Amino acid sequence: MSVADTYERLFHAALRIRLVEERIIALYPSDKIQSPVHLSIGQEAVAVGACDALAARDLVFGTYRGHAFYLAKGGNMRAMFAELYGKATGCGGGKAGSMHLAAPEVGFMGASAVVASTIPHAVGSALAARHRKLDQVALAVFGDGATEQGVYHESLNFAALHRLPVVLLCENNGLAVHSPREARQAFGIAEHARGYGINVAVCEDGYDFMAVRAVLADAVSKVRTGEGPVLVECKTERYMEHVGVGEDYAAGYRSAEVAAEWKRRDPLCCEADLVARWTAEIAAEIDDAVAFAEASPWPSSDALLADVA
Amino acid sequence: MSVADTYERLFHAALRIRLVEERIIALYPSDKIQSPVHLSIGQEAVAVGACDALAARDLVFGTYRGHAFYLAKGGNMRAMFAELYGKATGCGGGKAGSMHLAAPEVGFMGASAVVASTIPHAVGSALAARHRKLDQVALAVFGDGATEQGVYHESLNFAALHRLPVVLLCENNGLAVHSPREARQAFGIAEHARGYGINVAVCEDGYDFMAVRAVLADAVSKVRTGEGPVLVECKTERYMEHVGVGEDYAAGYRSAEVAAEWKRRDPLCCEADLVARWTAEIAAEIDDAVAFAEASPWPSSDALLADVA
Amino acid sequence: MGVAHKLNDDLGAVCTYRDALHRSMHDAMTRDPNVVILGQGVDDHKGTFGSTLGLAEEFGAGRVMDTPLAEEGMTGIAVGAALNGLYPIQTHIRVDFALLAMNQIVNLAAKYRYMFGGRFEVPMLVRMIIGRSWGQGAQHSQSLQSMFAHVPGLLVLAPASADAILQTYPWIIEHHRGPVISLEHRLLYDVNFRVGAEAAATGDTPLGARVVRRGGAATVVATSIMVLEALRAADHLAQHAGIEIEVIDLNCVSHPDTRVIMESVERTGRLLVADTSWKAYGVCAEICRIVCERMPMALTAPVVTLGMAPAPCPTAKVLEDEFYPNLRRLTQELATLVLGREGRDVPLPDDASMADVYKRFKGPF
Amino acid sequence: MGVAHKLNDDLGAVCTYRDALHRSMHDAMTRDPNVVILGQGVDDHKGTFGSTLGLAEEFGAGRVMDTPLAEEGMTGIAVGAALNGLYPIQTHIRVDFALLAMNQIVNLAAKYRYMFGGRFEVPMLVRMIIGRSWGQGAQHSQSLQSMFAHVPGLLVLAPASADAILQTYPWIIEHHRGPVISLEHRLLYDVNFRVGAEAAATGDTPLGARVVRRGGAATVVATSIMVLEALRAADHLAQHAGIEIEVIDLNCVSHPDTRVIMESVERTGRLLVADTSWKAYGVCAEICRIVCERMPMALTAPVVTLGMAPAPCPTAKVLEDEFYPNLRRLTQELATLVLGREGRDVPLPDDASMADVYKRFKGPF
Ligand SMILES: Cc1ncc(C[n+]2csc(CCOP(=O)(O)OP(=O)(O)O)c2C)c(N)n1
Ligand SMILES: Cc1ncc(C[n+]2csc(CCOP(=O)(O)OP(=O)(O)O)c2C)c(N)n1
Ligand SMILES: [Mg+2]
Ligand SMILES: [Mg+2]
Repeated sequence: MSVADTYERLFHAALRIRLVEERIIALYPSDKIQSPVHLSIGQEAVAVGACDALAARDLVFGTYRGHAFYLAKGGNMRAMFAELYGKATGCGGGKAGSMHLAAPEVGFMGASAVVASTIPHAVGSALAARHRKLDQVALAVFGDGATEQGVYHESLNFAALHRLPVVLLCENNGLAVHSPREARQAFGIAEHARGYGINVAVCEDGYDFMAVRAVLADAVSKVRTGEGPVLVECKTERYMEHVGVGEDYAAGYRSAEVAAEWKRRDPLCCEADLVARWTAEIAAEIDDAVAFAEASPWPSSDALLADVA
Repeated sequence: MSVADTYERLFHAALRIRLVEERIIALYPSDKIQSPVHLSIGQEAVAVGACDALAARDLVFGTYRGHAFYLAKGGNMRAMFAELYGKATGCGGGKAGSMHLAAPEVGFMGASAVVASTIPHAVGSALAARHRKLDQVALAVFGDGATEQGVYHESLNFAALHRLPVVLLCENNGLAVHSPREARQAFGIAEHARGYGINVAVCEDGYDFMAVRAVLADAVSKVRTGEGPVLVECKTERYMEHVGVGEDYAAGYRSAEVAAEWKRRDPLCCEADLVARWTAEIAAEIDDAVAFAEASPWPSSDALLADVA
Repeated sequence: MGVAHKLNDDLGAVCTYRDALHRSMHDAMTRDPNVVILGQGVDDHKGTFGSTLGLAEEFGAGRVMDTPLAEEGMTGIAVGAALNGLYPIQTHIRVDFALLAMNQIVNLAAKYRYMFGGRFEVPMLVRMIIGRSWGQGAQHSQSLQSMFAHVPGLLVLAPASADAILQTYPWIIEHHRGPVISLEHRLLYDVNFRVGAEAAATGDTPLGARVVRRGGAATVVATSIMVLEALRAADHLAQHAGIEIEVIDLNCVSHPDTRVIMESVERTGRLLVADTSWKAYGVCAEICRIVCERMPMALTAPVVTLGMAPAPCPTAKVLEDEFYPNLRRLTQELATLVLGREGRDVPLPDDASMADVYKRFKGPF
Repeated sequence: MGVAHKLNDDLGAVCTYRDALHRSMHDAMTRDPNVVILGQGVDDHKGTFGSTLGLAEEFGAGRVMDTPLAEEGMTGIAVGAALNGLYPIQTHIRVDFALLAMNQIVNLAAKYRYMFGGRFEVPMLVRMIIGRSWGQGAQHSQSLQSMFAHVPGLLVLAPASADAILQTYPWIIEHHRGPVISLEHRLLYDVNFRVGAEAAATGDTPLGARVVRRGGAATVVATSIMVLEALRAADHLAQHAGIEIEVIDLNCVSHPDTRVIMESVERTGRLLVADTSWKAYGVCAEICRIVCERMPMALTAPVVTLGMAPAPCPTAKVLEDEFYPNLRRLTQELATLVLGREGRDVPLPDDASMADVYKRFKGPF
């Protein structure tokens, strides 16, 4: 496949995520989505580039900011909207909501709302993959804030010690809720990971899915051939507020200029022609998914006590 | 004070600790000490060198392997033996036992039997010292195994971020219970700490209290003048089994040769004349402390529910 | 004393739970320069749901410190700070995250004083917010008071009103020399309370239970937001069935006020326990233990217990509505407890959603 | 079925709790190549108090893995491994250290299945050893079953005998698709039991309670090592006072067998609960809830509860002896429960220290 084809495929995937989240913004005031949403708008390229570098059998372990990775890994859009609506047909039967999307059938292994808590899952899953000789890579995605948690250190150490087939992908948007990294971290994420003997790659242009894809493809191939874990740090930018569907540049905790600069380079913001080419088609898909969610039944009372233990 | 004087002072202090622990070994079969003991024999120089580099007002946060630091920081020997005997006159009134020695009056701020759990206490205490303008350094002592815990990462990050006056002192005896570092750690302790921008010093000759003292004196002075935390890694060797009073080279998890090599350089093993000079005097002090413990009353029943909350 | 005084000044004034929190934070900082607040985002423009807003500006970043994401480490740091003369107030915007700090809370903070024979003190307050509101799901809505209350050495509170906060927080920060865990309920933050209207706790400290409504037909022991529900249910039953229910706000979960509970249960013979958490090994169980060890023969009917369904919290609103015990169920259970089968005929409160009511709720105490 | 069969073969054979553990580990590893053991020192010459000895040699380091000191991380790694087809058995040589893993246990393992609408399963066994023995102190001796049992999604066991292990572990590892927490008691490891002698659990699974002694004078519900104490007390009272006590081994703490408990309590009217942990919010409280919600009127006397003193565990033996409920106190309390004041005249067991007795103890079941 040509570079141009790849570019278009990834652009389409990224645009699809953005339009889904823009639809969520539009729907949110109706209170039909009754759970907190953490939008990835601005960060789509990371999910799209990363998942494109994975094989279908590889596994992704996500976070509450999970729409982008769910879709990029191939999660069903109808099941996602139904989940946001709290419907029985949702990917979690309505029990999950936006923060706990999962699609095990395509290797999206769930998302946790406790920061950093799925990182060891990816490591453990890689341990199982090796044990079961699955030729499978696990990818943990997490934010910059997650690297402050003790379990991050524990996970890196174990993964490196046993040279497990896991990619540690940090979406570094420079913020944990409203706190800048300087208020939280004494270490550089990449340098720190090197301290474990972990291979490291940094992608400064996290808006550029092609760049992300290239870095990840290299990382995944190293991991797959048994070189041990790789940590990839992608610089990125979240355009919306931490949780919810608004913008909050006015709150003063970060700079609108930096965001504007980022947007000037973000293909989804610049390439009007490609956006125009696919918007209608994607909008129709979204319409269908939303209609599916609307038409779907609520979970039955039985569900309340089902699947507990 | 001359180097020779310092040497003798430290030798005396180290010998005192060794003789105390040898007495514990002798007493143990009598079942008068009814709690687990983790001996520091072989590691005394670290405690002695480190505490000598501290000011009296500085604070030490210890571990279950705490006899050496308790004594080196100036803890009362009678109160220690009484504590091991479970007596009311013990430093913890009999509630603490060997694993939880404390002597706040001389800045030994307690010891925990949960690995790594007092490291953040030292960091927090340094935060308080700065806040209260105390010109006081906090020292956290911990084993090599402790560096695997998540809280170690969290503590290093916070200490470095706020440039707190804390010394992080790792007694690296290469073992966690019976596990060698290679089975547990992918990182080098010193290199890893540098990843937080922490100043690091390594002392390869942990049997040599003068060397330890020199490294610590430098670290403490840097910390005191506001350069932020320093991590000191001291290589050392535990001669006895992990817990209990026996030797266990026969168990096969480590090499008796390495230990023998270490002992060949350990002043307490080589300098027969200095040992001979002070043994009787120290033995008398120990006799007195043991007699004190023997003669002391048991805690009263009231103590059971005292000081709970 | 000072507190009671102050409250009298405010008697009748309306104040939200959030305002009460903010005021107690502000007053503690003002009174003692060694009080510091440590928590994620405590200095941001949201200010811990408003409860720490503006404090960083007023008292400086050195006293109102944003922290890394490191619950275990930061709790240990707070313990260390407390050991060296500070009074740390730590915040968790969800109780759930405090599970990461269980070791420092249970193995260290709770035991430090006892373990060393009384030679150390760890005075500190850990504020944990119960995140319940729509769609918070399994990991952002738990109500874990029972786990903490099981552990000797911890004082565990579940303040149910602005008064409970204004009475207990200043007292604790000034007088209590050990670690305190307080579970604040997110849904109460916006509720208006009339200050000074609540019956004060009996006993020497403000920690005791509060009889917030008198009645002889049955005793309700409730915690946190369930106190509001119980009061609404009691009012409803008084109006529609002429039944007078006694409602006790437990307030301190770790040291339940057995005297107040037993006096009431022995009088009414009927007990309903309404807690915000799971029933098994929870407040529902503990209150049953209190009665069973003392005078189970005083009970004329089985005890009714209300708590979350025995499952993680589902996200979908329809399931969530069944997951949490609501006003209707509480009213129904109480009516049946008192009237037996005839209780089923008592008209129940209408459909207005609980959350809606809370937002407009003006507390009767 | 297979299990029952096997047990019959061994009927009457003597086996320690440790042997039962070792055998169940060995059998599980043999049966399923995806069973792995993860824990600190599982491959060393002590082998988790003997329970994993030799397994690394037999099954390889890839299946019996020593781990770093990283309880939270390793629990998360076990969860991830379980999500991807392994059956991890994780070990903690002290329950106390599992507090570091509370987030992974409570927020992740317990909720993973439910939170995603049943799309994942986390089959795993976490073995936690209650460290009680002399001088273990506040941080190495806790018995935290109640904290786990409070949380829906966890199956929590406190096996009291070799039979309990031989019956439950294989069944759980083969059939239960969720996380199991098992609290093994260190003092039981050396105790000899006659295999197959214990009454099997009633019900479809081996998880139910076991009536280990029949009697009509009072019901004792006991957990873990307190089952042995209760049996000794019951034997003593039968011999010295002609009183027949019924003893129930609770076995599964998270899903108590209410049928067996209520049947007994309704018959005897008298209940004593003996647990290894603190009473508040513990098993003592939970059993009281079970009775209170169903038939408190069946009680003819207040319930007696025995557990650790409400304090951290002190180290000194003299205090420790008062901290733990012992055979004498249990016997005394039972005698008084059944006979009232006259119970004080019943002769009590002699001074032999509990621990000594345990070491030589040959279980009656
Ligand atoms: C253990 C834990 N602590 C705190 C929180 C509250 N919280 C939710 S998201 C978040 C910030 C996380 O930042 P980062 O990891 O960089 O991810 P981002 O939101 O930027 O994608 C915080 C503090 C949480 N969910 N879990
Ligand atoms: C959190 C925790 N996990 C496990 C243990 C059991 N344990 C006690 S000491 C120890 C080894 C610690 O090794 P290290 O930190 O190097 O100290 P050393 O004993 O060598 O001085 C372990 C695993 C513990 N006490 N705490
Ligand atoms: Mg971020
Ligand atoms: Mg070591």
